[in-house]
Amino acid sequence: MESEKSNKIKVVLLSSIAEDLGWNEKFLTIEGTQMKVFSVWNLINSNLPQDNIIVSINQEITDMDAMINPDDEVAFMPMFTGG
Amino acid sequence: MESEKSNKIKVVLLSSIAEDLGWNEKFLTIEGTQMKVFSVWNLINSNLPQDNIIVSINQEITDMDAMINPDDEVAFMPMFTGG
Amino acid sequence: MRWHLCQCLPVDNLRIKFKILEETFNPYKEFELWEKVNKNSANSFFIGRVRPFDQFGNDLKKLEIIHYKGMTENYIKKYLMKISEKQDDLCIFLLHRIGFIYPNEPIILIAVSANHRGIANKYLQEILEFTKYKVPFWKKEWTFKGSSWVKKNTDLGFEL
Amino acid sequence: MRWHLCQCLPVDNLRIKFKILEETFNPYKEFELWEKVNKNSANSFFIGRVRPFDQFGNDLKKLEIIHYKGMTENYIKKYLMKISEKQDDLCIFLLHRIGFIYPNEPIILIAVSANHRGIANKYLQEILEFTKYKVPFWKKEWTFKGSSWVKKNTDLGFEL
Repeated sequence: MESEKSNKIKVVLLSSIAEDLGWNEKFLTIEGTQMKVFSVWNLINSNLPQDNIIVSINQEITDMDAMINPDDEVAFMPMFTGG
Repeated sequence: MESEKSNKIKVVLLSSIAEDLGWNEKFLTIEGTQMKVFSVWNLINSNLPQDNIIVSINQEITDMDAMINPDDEVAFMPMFTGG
Repeated sequence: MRWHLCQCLPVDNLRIKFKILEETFNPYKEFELWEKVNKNSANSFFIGRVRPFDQFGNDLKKLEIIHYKGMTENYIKKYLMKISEKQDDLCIFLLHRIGFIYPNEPIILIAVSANHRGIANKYLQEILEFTKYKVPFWKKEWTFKGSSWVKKNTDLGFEL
Repeated sequence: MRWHLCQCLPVDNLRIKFKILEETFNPYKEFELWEKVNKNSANSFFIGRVRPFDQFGNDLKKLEIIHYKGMTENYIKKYLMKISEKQDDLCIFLLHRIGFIYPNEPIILIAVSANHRGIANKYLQEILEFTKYKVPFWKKEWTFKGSSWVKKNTDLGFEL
């Protein structure tokens, strides 16, 4: 049974992606119970190249095809350059 | 022209070889102008196995077939175990 | 073999110590403190320091490192726990800076001890590559003209 | 690249420092002193300490290391000079004990710095293997029952 109420996810941007889009985190309301990471990426941004973007759901690295549930935290980040 | 006077070489033993033979260094008088390292080894010792013995002439590693000249320093040592 | 029991400072009772630091540190003091409680015979250490130049060769004012709070710590912890299970004598110590770091200040410290030199060196290098490529850290270089994110890690300096 | 100029303590004006020591030393103080004059970004260190057991598993009283005075120094020096010529940013520091060394005291210290971590780690390991297998040093283990020469070096701890 589909719930009619809208649901929130937290979107986190890091490093150059946060700087390019001008924000660090945002709560988004998603329709239905799930959506693909890729759909969130499209929702927040239509210009940045998708190559070499690392994505995580609830701080676990995953890919653009993974599904996000309500209350999840999804993050988009560039390649790591630490150490 | 062969010289009739005898010539001296210095023989150095190291580590377990010095301990096995009971001395650290000795001057030996050699007949003629040259002799093989192997001959010196035989001269000083007839019991120790020759395997894995490192030899040097004037502190440069060489082998049992190398020739020793008067005033040279020849040394016999076991495998290195430093570091 | 009695000396397999390592007395490292424990994190969750393991032979692991790591920390993400917002302030600079003295790596020698850290090594000394760490090795005091660690009786292994082979001890390998690494210190990475900030180069005084940026990726384009300009004078560097400072380096900035950011992390993804929570995720970064968890990734390091899980990885170090996995490594420490491979050898029961391994002790691991990792410090990584975040925030602003000035030329020649340390960014990263790694210490690994074991009963064999090969083991200590091998895992030190694995941990170093891991922190460069698999952990959420990002570097931004500040010069006297502006700033830019580092796009690519420095290489090993030779072909493998 | 200006940071290729290394300011190591010079031996014969080279980027090499080494010494054979008859007394114990504090490796952290040595590292600190060495790195102060050395502005490379990648710094690899190794400390080898005396195990508290001999090769047969008995309690060790002390380790004795002897060298072939003159030859040992020359072999190390020639080798380190050859290594330092391979990379113009390499700085190398080597200390090796001789005489009596007690459990947990340092036998060997190696420090190598370069502009790339891979280079520093690679040459540190090469120098360590070199001092184990190619330099005239010999170890004798003293227990409370007697003494015996070490016949074979400890292995790396894993198969290459």
